[in-house]
Amino acid sequence: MEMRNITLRFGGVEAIKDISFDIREGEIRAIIGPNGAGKSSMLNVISGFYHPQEGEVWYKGAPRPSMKPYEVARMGVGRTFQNIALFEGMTVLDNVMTGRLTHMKASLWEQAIWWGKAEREEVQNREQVEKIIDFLEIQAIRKTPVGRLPYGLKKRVELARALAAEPSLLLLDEPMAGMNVEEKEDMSRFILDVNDEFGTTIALIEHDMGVVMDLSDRVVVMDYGKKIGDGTPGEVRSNQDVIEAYLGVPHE
Amino acid sequence: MLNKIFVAPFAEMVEAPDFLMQVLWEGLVSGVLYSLIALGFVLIYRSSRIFNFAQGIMVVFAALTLVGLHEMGVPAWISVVLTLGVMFGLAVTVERVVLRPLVGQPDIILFMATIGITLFLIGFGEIIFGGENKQMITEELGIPTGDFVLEPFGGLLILQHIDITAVVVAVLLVTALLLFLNKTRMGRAIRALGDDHQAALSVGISLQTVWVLVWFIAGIIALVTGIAWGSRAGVSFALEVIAYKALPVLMLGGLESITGAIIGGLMIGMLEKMFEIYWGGPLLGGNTESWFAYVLALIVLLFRPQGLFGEKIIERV
Amino acid sequence: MLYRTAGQFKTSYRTDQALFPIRQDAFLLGVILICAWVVFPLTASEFTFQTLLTPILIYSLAALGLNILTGFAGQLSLGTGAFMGVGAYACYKMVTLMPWLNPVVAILLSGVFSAGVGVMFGIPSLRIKGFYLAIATLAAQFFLVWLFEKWAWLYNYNASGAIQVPNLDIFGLYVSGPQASSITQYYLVLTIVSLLTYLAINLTRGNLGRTWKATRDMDIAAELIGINLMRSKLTAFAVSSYIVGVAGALFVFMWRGAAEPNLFDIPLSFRVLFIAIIGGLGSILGNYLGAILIVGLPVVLNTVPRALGIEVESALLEHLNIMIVGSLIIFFLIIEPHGLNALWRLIREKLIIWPFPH
Amino acid sequence: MLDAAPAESSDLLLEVNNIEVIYNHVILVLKGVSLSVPRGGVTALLGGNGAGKTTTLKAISNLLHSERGEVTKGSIRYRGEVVQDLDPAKLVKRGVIQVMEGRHCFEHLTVEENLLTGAYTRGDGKGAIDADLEMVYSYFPRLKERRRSQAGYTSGGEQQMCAIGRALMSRPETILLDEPSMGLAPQLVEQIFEIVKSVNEGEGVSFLLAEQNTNVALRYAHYGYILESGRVVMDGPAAELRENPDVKEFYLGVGDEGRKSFRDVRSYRRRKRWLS
Amino acid sequence: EGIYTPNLSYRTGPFAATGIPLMNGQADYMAMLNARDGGIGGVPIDFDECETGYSTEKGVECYERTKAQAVVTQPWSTGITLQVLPKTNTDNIPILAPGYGFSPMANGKVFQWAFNPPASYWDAASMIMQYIAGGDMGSLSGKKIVLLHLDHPFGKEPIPVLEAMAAEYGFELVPIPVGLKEMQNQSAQWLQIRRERPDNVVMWGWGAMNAGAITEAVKTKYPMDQFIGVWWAGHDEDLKQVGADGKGYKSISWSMPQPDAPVMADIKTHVVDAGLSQQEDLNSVFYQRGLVISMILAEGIKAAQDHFGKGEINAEELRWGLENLDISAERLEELGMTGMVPPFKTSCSDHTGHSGGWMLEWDGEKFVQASDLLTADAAFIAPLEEAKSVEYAEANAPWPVNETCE
Ligand SMILES: Nc1ncnc2c1ncn2[C@@H]1O[C@H](COP(=O)(O)OP(=O)(O)OP(=O)(O)O)[C@@H](O)[C@H]1O
Ligand SMILES: Nc1ncnc2c1ncn2[C@@H]1O[C@H](COP(=O)(O)OP(=O)(O)OP(=O)(O)O)[C@@H](O)[C@H]1O
Ligand SMILES: [Mg+2]
Ligand SMILES: [Mg+2]
Repeated sequence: MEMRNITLRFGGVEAIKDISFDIREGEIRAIIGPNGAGKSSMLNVISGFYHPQEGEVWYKGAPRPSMKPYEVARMGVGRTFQNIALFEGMTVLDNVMTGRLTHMKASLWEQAIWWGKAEREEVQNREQVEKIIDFLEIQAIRKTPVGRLPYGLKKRVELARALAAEPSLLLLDEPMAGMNVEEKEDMSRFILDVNDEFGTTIALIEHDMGVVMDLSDRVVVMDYGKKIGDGTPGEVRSNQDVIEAYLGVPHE
Repeated sequence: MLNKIFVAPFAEMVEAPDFLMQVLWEGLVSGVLYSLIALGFVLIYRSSRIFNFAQGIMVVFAALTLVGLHEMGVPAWISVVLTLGVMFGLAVTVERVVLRPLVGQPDIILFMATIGITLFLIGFGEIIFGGENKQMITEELGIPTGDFVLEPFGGLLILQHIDITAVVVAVLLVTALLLFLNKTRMGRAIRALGDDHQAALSVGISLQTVWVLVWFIAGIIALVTGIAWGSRAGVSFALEVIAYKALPVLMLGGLESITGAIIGGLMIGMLEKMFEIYWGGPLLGGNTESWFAYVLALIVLLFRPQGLFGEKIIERV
Repeated sequence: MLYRTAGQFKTSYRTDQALFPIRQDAFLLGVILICAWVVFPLTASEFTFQTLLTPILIYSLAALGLNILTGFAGQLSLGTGAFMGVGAYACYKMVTLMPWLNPVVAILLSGVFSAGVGVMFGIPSLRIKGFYLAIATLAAQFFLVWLFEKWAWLYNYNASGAIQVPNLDIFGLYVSGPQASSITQYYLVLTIVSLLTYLAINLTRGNLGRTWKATRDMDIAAELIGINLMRSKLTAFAVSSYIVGVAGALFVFMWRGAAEPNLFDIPLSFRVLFIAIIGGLGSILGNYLGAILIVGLPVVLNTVPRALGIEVESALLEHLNIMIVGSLIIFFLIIEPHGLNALWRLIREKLIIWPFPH
Repeated sequence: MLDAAPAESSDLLLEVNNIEVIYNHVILVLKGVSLSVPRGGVTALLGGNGAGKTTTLKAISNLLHSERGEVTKGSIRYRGEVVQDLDPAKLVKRGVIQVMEGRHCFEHLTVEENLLTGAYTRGDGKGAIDADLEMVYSYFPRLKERRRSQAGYTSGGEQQMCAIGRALMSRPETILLDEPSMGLAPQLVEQIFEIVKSVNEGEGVSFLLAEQNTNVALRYAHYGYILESGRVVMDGPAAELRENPDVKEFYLGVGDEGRKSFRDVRSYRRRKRWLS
Repeated sequence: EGIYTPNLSYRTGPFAATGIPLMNGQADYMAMLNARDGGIGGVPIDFDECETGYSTEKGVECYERTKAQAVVTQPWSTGITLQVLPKTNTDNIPILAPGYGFSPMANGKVFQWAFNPPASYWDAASMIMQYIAGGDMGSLSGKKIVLLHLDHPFGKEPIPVLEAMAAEYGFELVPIPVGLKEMQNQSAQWLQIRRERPDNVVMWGWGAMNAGAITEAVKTKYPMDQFIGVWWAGHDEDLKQVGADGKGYKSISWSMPQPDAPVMADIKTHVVDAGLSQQEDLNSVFYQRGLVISMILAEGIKAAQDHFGKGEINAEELRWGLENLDISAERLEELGMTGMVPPFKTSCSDHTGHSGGWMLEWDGEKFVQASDLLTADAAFIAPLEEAKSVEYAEANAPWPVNETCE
């Protein structure tokens, strides 16, 4: 995945100004920057929700034509959202099952009569989903409507839904916002495991520097639409621009 | 056929400009009346995201109360004041009984509740006022009747005094409402409430006060509308269906927009009349007014999903 | 104790996904089915068939159709009445043009036409959302009713502009028209309604159902995780309108016997919407509960004073009726905005933990 | 287990006494929470996800009603007066205002209008309100830049500032702050807590803040409560809590041998000592 | 107990304004008979209302509710009539739809159970056209007649016969429909009328449509004396809206208020003074028409009682009674109702009676008689009735036809 000279405007606001960077297969790539820097917008560009006015998105070595978001998702780009976007009216299990829908092929009629293909498919996919549920340790809440879950669990369910699609590129928008250290530790472990076990490439936005520095292979730093830093965590941490714009005076 | 669609109507417009002017004027007047109902809708929608289906019946209810009180021997202007009192009572009741327990529910539930209110008011009103058609007390209220007959281009153009009055009143009402919403503390609170009632509660905006106020204003608008419509065709429960004319106006103009309600009303009023006269009647068997406004609104929405003046729907993830 | 779910373990995903995984539910369903298939028909009077049993079933089916669109896929529709009309007129044209056609086949086919029309009016839903979408369905509502009035071919150039259901038979047994008996019609309706309900349950719990619910709950997110919104919304419109169309055909052929265009106007749409909402959006069972309430209530209200020997003027009674129905709608919305179905679920949850309060 | 804070009762602004909250008639969320906020203090409410922090704050500010939740037991007093049946607006008039979790700005209003609605309950004239507006802008210069844009289009951080600014506009005595740091850049988090501190010290406003970010919260707070699944499991002065080994391990992520890297977290199941 | 004659009334809904005086008239006449004579032939009448609000659905419910005991069904709306019409064949209950319903119902051979005396809508159309023609149908040639009608089965009822007449006599017919939602705002229709410049406007209106049309006519200054309505468009209250401005408006009617008729005195003493009436204006056209409607039913019951020699007749016997109505001038005199309805007779094959009617004119305050008795052109209408009724029977085959009628 490679972003080339992306520029994105909303009316008068230039949310992203001429940014290029790449994401290598199998790495964990972090995007950081102050609030309103355009990080989420960048993810939205990658997943096809926003169409940049200028620039191109290259995917797997070729420029990606302009597509509908669902087509992008079907190409193997999964994501979670900054403000949780679960389907509130459904149970956890159903939510995660929606993640598998690109893998289900039974026709309307087959689903209506349920026998045969539809049922077989349902059971097979259920097994896949149960694996992910096990992996993320959310077995106990399988049948709970997501509307009733606390924030942290919702984030986990969102991750489960994204993983269910078996994406090759996973975009995570602030997966650990609103969590305490313990939960962040759990979440970090999941992210690392996903990366290790499935070899999934991950792009991650996060404000917790501890997490970013520890997990990511490389970091892009954005500030008001511009790229001000790119490199390994160590390089970025010592970059003066980055410190001024974002990190502030380090504590600890 | 093509001639009938593309040539003949325009030829007729040119040949009989006085008739065209009359058509436009009638459309304009109907449009103003549609707008008045739509205004009531907009106000309530803005403050609570409630799509108040009961606005139509409130018009009937207000007008019947006015006429009913007058029939009981109360002088016209005092009846107006008393009717306003009744509308205030209605606002308080609705707030207490319906809105307060339903706060925070999904839009469609509240919409359904307003249909419940509509049914209740129909039954209640018919018990009290009976189903007969009543005459609006136009003269008693000092509203001018009669007409101006003009002769532009040697033709004939009839302008009713009551229609002119309705137009003037509507303009005043809209101006007042716009000022109220945009320039006052209360107006800002109303708009805030529409966006996020939880947050509004948390900054200390009292839902009760705002809702009673808003429903009361909607009641005032209903009374004005009732007088205007009633002067044209009498007051009866059949008037309730005019709510259906206000819906497309709202959608076309944008649910939150006062300006939209006015422009939408005028557009729909004039265009539907022209369509019916020049195309619908001759070519389609007439009565196209029953759907034209909806189809027009639908077409506009296809290009602007939030209506002409509605607030842009913020879609972010 | 009666409703204890503990101890009912599932050992495979297949059994866990069975239609009624909980034993008590299956039992309850059995009782209801026996009532519907055996007890009611044996005991009901002509009046009960005509004013309660048959209409409740037909309205439930219409509400089920609407519920798929509004409750499951989240697309508000105020045009149900007109789509029922499309089904009814399509059925009428089919049986008059092809008198040899089996009436049941005709009824099931008539849904195809309303599905087509539904999809057409559903296309704007790709751009227009929420209450604004109501305009598209209202446009359908008013335009179609107007069309039923103006397009004389639809009612075979009848002088009155209304359609009259002919006497139709299956193997010599009249199933529609004045010659048909209420009980035959009831069984026919019950069969079709049961069948469509079964199919609808399967659709809503399967993959398509999840797609619809995702679209309803958050369409942007749905699209970003790979749901083709266009397909999702349009299939919802198609399936929903199909069911609604069949309900419309049943409405006229199995119950009313005749119909004027006006019958399909907005009050009918609202009625069905009431049923769906009072019953509970996004539920299947709710449609039946809602229909029982909305159809049964006025009948009961009309009968009660008479039965008690109280003389109430019929006009006053009617006014009171309207008032009571209006108040009850509000009342039910307040006690449980998510409908009777949710109320039932709450009772179930309480039963499970009974005798503990929580 | 420790009981409620040992502060003198005359100093107590807010007292929550053993409250129980049920959602939807069946879901019991708070199982007897007691806490108190002294005048002029910054009190932190800590705890993991779903512990019930938000619910506690909403119970105090009476916002539960519209979520079908209710307080079924216990009492809430503000300045000695029972407030749990008051409507939220009245509470704001008494000086308690909540900044809700997830910002909740008025999307279609401009930033400035958002701030002005904060002053809704005030009756002290336009001059005073304008002065406070300037004060808020001086705390949050970024808001001044974006004063004319619709709040719905501003970024998360800007919205958080807007929400806090809006609360300040009502000249409150107590602010209930729910997860102010969520989703904010580290620099901003510091900045917001600095503002909390200066408002607290400068204007004497008391704070009750619910936070996940224990580290920062304990640095700025005077007193802390730790909530776990609907119960207060620990409380004490912030400085003490910071030194508590359990808190260190579970909430600060600092083990015996200093801060662990997130990479090295092993997947063993830990148990909190007080739950076992 | 007594003879149960339910009325499917509509005192609510959009048509209530026209319904209420009619329902009052019907109820008061029966109350008067009960009070004065102890019913009919000594048997009290159980006159009951079942409210439909003009909705077909409610109407069918009322029909089902009442049919077990009722001797007659009085459906009132065209929609309900159409719906119950086929059912009456199997339920064997006569429908009595005086002056409304479905014009081909006149053919008693086909519609054995349906009655619409004393005149049908097609009669009305024929009488109106005769009145316009002034006796010479040839004079209609080249004229332009607008039919302003409700867009509803009721409103479309006269179209077939008017079209046939237009073809026969060479006038131009321009139907202009009024939608149910436009009843109160007919500016488009009246603009069209202004453009068409018709010689006459004929109105088939009901409920709120009438008041709407008349006010609009006044507004657009359409000459009132060229404006004629069907009998349901001749309601005093509608015209009072415009008062003197409505002077000259006409309405064909098969009934005529007679304030001084002896029956009115009986109504006053036995019903009004006894506090049993809800009616205020006893001289309104619709109220008195309601009285006549109940009289027709009462006469049918009486005929049946006399023929079968018993008091408690059943539905089937009432059918005979309604087929053998003989409302002669003498009988009207006996009833104290001279001049309230033209004399007429029904038979097995003629379920209408085709009584004819008078043109009423609004004089600014009330309706007054404006013509001698007009009668429909039976020769013109009969073939049409025959054709349409046969068509109906065919479409609804198997449809029982009464072959015993001559
Ligand atoms: N749909 C939109 N319309 C208009 N402006 C937008 C839209 N989406 C984002 N913006 C603007 O683009 C800028 C960048 O927003 P974005 O959400 O990408 O920030 P971010 O880096 O994710 O910040 P945060 O860390 O607070 O989430 C903001 O100023 C925002 O107001
Ligand atoms: N409206 C509701 N209906 C039902 N349950 C709810 C509702 N709101 C919250 N809950 C439940 O109450 C519990 C406490 O939630 P609360 O939001 O108070 O937690 P929190 O401590 O603020 O967590 P977080 O840090 O994630 O914000 C959770 O288990 C949640 O599932
Ligand atoms: Mg972001
Ligand atoms: Mg919280």
